[in-house]
Amino acid sequence: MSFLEMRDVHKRYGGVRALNGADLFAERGEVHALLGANGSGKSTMNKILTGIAAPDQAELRLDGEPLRVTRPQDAHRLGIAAVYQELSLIPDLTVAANVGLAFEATTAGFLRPRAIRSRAEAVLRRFAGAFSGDRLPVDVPVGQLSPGEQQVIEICKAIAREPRVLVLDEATASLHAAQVEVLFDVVRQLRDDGILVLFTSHRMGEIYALCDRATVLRNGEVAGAVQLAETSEAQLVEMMVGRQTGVAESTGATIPMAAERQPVVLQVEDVVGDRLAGVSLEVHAGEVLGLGGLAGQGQSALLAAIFGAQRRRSGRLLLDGRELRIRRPSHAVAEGIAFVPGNRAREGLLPVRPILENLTLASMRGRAVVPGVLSQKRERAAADQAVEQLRIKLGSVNDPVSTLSGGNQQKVVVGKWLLEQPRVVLLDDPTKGIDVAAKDELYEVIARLTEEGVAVILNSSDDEELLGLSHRVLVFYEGRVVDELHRADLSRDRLVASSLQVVDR
Amino acid sequence: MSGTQVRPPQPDATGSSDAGDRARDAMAWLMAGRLPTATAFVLLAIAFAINVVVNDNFLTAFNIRSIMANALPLAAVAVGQTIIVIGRGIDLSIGVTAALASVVTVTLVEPLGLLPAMAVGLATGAACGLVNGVLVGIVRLQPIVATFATSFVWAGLALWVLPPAGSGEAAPRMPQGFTQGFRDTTLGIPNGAWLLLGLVGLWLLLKRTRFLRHVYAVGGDELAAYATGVRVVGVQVLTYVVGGAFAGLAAFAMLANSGSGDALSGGGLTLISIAALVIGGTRLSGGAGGAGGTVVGVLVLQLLSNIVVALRPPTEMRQLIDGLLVIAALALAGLWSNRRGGR
Amino acid sequence: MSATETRVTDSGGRPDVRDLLRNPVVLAGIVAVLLFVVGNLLVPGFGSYGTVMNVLRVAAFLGVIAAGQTIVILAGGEGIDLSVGKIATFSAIVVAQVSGGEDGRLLLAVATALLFCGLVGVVNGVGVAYLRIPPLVMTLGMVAVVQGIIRVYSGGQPEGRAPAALSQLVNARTVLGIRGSVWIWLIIAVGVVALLRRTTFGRRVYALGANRETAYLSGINVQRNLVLVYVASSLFAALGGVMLIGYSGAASISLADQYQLISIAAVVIGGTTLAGGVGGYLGTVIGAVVLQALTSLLVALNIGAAGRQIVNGLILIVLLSAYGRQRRLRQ
Amino acid sequence: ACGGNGGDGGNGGDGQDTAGTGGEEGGEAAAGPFTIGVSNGFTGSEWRTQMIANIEEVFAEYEEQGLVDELIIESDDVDEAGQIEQIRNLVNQGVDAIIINPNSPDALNAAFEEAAAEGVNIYAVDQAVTSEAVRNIVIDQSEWAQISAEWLAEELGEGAQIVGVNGIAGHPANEARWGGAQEVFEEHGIEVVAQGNANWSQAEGQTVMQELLGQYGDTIDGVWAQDGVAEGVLRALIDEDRLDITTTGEARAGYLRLWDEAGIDTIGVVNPPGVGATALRFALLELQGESIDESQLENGNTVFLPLPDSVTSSELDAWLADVEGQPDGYSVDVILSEDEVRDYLQ
Ligand SMILES: Nc1ncnc2c1ncn2[C@@H]1O[C@H](COP(=O)(O)OP(=O)(O)OP(=O)(O)O)[C@@H](O)[C@H]1O
Ligand SMILES: Nc1ncnc2c1ncn2[C@@H]1O[C@H](COP(=O)(O)OP(=O)(O)OP(=O)(O)O)[C@@H](O)[C@H]1O
Ligand SMILES: [Mg+2]
Ligand SMILES: [Mg+2]
Repeated sequence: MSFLEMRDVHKRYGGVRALNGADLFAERGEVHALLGANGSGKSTMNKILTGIAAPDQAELRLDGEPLRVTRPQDAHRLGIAAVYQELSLIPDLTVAANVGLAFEATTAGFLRPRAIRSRAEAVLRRFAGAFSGDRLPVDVPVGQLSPGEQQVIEICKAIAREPRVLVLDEATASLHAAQVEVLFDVVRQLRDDGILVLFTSHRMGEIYALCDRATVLRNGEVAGAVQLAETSEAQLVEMMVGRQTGVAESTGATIPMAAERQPVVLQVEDVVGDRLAGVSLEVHAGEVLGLGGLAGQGQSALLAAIFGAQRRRSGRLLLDGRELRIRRPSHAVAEGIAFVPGNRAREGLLPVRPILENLTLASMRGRAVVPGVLSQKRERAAADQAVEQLRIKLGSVNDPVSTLSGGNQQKVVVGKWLLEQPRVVLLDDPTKGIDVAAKDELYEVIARLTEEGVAVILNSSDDEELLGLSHRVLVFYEGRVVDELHRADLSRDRLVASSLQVVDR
Repeated sequence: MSGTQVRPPQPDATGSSDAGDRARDAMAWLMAGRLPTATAFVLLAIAFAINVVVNDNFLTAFNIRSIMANALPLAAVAVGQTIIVIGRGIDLSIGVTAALASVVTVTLVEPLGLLPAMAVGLATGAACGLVNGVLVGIVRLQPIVATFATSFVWAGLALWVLPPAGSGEAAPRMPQGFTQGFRDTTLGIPNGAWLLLGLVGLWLLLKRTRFLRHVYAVGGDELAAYATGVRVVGVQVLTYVVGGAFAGLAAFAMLANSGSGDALSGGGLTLISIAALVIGGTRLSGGAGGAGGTVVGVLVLQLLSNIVVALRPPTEMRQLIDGLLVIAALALAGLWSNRRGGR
Repeated sequence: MSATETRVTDSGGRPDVRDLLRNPVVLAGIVAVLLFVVGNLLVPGFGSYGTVMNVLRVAAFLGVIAAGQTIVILAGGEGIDLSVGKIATFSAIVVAQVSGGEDGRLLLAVATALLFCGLVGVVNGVGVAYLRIPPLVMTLGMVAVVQGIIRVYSGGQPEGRAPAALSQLVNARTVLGIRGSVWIWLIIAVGVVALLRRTTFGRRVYALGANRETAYLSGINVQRNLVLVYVASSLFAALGGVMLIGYSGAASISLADQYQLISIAAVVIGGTTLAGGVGGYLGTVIGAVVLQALTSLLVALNIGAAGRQIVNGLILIVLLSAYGRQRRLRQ
Repeated sequence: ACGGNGGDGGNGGDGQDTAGTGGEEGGEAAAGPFTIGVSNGFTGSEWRTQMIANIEEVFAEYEEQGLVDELIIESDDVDEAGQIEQIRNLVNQGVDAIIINPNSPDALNAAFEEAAAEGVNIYAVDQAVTSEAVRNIVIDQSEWAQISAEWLAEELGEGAQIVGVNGIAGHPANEARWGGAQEVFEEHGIEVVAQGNANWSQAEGQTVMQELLGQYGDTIDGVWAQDGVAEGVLRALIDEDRLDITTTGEARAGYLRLWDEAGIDTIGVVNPPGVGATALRFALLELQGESIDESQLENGNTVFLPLPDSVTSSELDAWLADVEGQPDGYSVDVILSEDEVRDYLQ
């Protein structure tokens, strides 16, 4: 008998079968990986455990007792806490209020702010290394933190409940390596305290670094439950996608070299703005320029500033040597610049609208039959093309995009720019939450873009990806470029050393 | 790739960063709902100053008492509306709820006595809120239309409780002391002002409760709050109940002003209450704001109309000027606030 | 139908009956029919062809005014236009005063009305998009402003009346007793549905409503399109006003005020959500018919004032409960 | 906003026979020039516009005599909380008398007493109020309704069936009128099969009539319609080609013209917006030290003004000439002269 047993779990969403008799068995004091391709049902499994989703059929047991969760409060009462794939923070409440939400210290219904604050501070202190600045942001409204810091708060919130079972659903997707390491230290400690951690991630490295055993889902069914020490990465991937792939080695291998000999496409000169203290760079046609460094050093801010989504206080942008006047994203789009933002739910999707409209949004103007008038046939053809190119798993392009799994949603966000035939592509963590196989497809897309002479700027929280894809990496620190690493001398150690070099100065 | 061997970054403790942090905290403190309220206070000061200049009768005892007495029904309704709006709701029936509560109270004064009648009136307001809350929280109707629909029901009930006079019998009235007390002063300050302060005090008390914290959470992100374990439905229902109870308080202020009830009264308060809370810095999309600002917003509106009265524009220009002034106040109130949604 | 309105199961492309029943437009249609059937039981003759035609004829005014309301609500951001009723009144008065009742000046009068109402829309749009005033209070403020303009312009006593040609157009009896106003509505409805589904503007409206941030980052000029949305709303309200003056002959200074809130109800009953991004005009068309039928039924039922209000509210609640409901929290 | 397109008026209040009100608001003579305030809580009707225009006109007359110096008009769409505010604003601006078209018969009483305590005379027009601190200068709405009801009953004869098209449900004037009309119908054995509320809006009057025709078109012989909706009712009858149904009318320019075009027989009972201006005359005479003859007051505080002659088909041409050049919304009007007003004084 296992500590946590989930047997024969079924769940349908309308016509989509998310789970079809999946099982999960996990023990106290282990970090158990829940793996699978995008849309295989991992999040659904987690949500059923925490009471957010109602299973059509399931048999759940915790510690020998039948587990009845019909709403999140039940789960909390039973000691189950979760970090969901989509954040569940209230932006306007302070960090302390968020961490304490729904189990506040009170007397006669009145809050005890000091108790609430100190409880939050205690948890945050465990993650001290994950925040920028030297003070814990306990009293700051959560909405003002960077995406990575928000993710950490989300984790703090779950841990503050002192759970018996901690669910981490892609909790590392927007974390940088250093932040991940802090998290892992905490998780290992929890594990040693006898807590069960269910861990879902698409980063293979993390899984091997942290987990003991894994349950692999495929199309809502269990494809296998394995000891990780005895299973190779290739075997795991095969279980997930059901075919042989060379994923592990392929990252970046297809990106063509020698890009720097081609002409410069985009020049950024001394851009100053929020979190940017003067950044200059050049990208060549067919080049992938990586942005590296610690979390929150202005990489995302730079992409947003180039795209006109964030104000520039000074600095110039030149495309093919011609100065651009980009004050808002529509100007950038008109110049052939594409931007895949880092937060897909908030910035990348029209959740209630059909997949088709999401895919064609940025490019519909060019396809209009008469200015302003759309042809259904052309729209459909364009959408189908993107679906095929990125192998988006869907029922119908007319379904709301919110019904897709996280990874497939991310593909839609990327796909909308492929129809636009851009000159410059700005990617902010484009593979966040994408499974290994799909990542590969996306890498191929990036390779194809470079072959066509498109200039790509890539910010990624995943160092492997950055190393594998980039021709050059610019290392950021406090809103400045502090180092430039070329393909030839690009290695993990160099990157890490360079990111931390400020310590030596 | 399993060998992630990066040291956690060392936060550098230079002096400049410290100052930066303090500035960031100060900014955060202001943006956490306080800046919009500060804006409302600035507007209040401006409106006050203009009044002093243009209105000779502004600082007379009668006028100050009038302003307070006029403001009170709207303020009570607007505080209730604010709580509902913070929870990402809205109550288009709140003015009519006040009307229903007022006619219930006034008709019961004679048979039951003042205090029991007021208790029933308050309960009537809360009960209307309960129905709204159930429709929004449990039946999950969209607040604007659900409360639009119930406003008809409350209006019908009010007409039924107190049909318009005309049949020759005397309309029920509030006791003389009730209306008189409203106009008196205590310690040199009009009782209306004391009651207004009481309203703010009530809000400050509520704001310290767990309930209101959860109202903010539900208004900020309903699904996130649900996932975190907030009893979203219960919170929503209770928000409307509390809002309805404030409408009950507004009913007392209306009765104190008028001395007797009227089934067709109060409806006008609904939409103005929303304007007041927006000026006071509460966001209509929920999750931010507060009733302190709302009360300031009510006073701003009151003083603006006082200015127009004093300036005596041609009659036919009056509504035009009123409308433009309200829009100007709304725009100014938004200028310094971080209203989200929409670029 | 827009994509979400005709969601079919992926199991073969044939619309499932249960899915159809979940479609707000279909549901609203069923309710409309039910209302006439039940009405006929309560008041014999209520379901007659003549009554239905009469309801449609008057529903046309609400329907046209609610077209703009639909667009505003679809564009999200708590979008709502409380000024449509007043703008329609303004438009009617402009038509009456400018035309002076002469057919020859009809086109000039209508153009003038559309121009000035369009300007009101611009102000609404600028307030919402650039000054960031929440739509509800912005358009509420404009109610007072437009009322003020009406008083200044008409002196509180509008002169002139509807040109005979306009009255004939709106009230004409055509085949099967269908009135002119219904045909006008039909043409406008086809236009609005096409606008929302087949044009880049329509797509942008939905995008603005679904997620403004995404729309912005996808290269849509959010502010400019928002202004257009409010202009569209004012223009449809103005058209409704033109039709109303044709119907009632003389302009009065509160002619169309009643449409302020009921136009929102028509949109919501038609399955458009106030959060924006979901819904369409077809639903609003049915919503307008449902609400007009309800009004007629209440007149026909002949109950006292208090009772009528209560029944009106209760039926509205029942209608909304049938399909105006939001998603449940638990999936 | 409440109030309606025109015919909102008041009933005589609560029949309590309260003796002399004397005291604060009449009596003592003061030297001019006086300041006059006007409070109007509803702007969405032409009738109200005309009422205010009349007041301004008569005020100008007195201004020339140097008797008054300022006219402060508070006119907006407000409920009675808003109207209480209007009253307080006027008092604060130092007016000597207030002419008010009240939104409620009872709910302003406390504000009236407050104003009276500040030495302000108050005159309610159109709609009577119950406060003893106020003089009501109104027409008797019930009597107003009964004139056209009598006419209709006589036209149709016993046993006829009719429908009523009214103003705002629950509005005191509406209830007083409909109550008065129903009495007449009962007396004459006329059956009222249904009534609809058209909120004193012509467009709504047209729709309501259309709906009533749909249901009861085959059975009814007549329609009793209030002013503010009668033109809409007539339009519906013309549109449906049912001029065989007899309807009552209204004394407004637009209606008179349509009446002429349609060539029907009907009646238009006058409800003069000039009542506001008439009240202004009362106000100034009382401010100058005269006071109302108590014996002329009904219910202790109400002066019922005589109803002017109604418009009838036989004299339609003369009336049409009278309203020549006036907008459609113009109501046939009467303002009492100062001499006529003196008849009510001691
Ligand atoms: N709310 C929903 N409505 C409709 N379909 C849904 C919903 N949530 C999930 N699904 C579908 O259920 C399936 C499983 O989704 P789930 O989110 O569990 O996948 P996942 O394994 O977490 O994928 P990812 O790695 O991309 O996060 C997918 O096909 C998805 O489209
Ligand atoms: N503390 C903060 N206060 C205000 N805005 C912030 C803050 N942190 C980040 N942002 C905003 O969020 C965006 C991301 O910032 P940045 O580029 O520094 O982060 P990043 O490198 O992507 O880090 P992360 O990995 O945490 O996402 C930028 O648009 C920035 O303006
Ligand atoms: Mg997932
Ligand atoms: Mg980032």
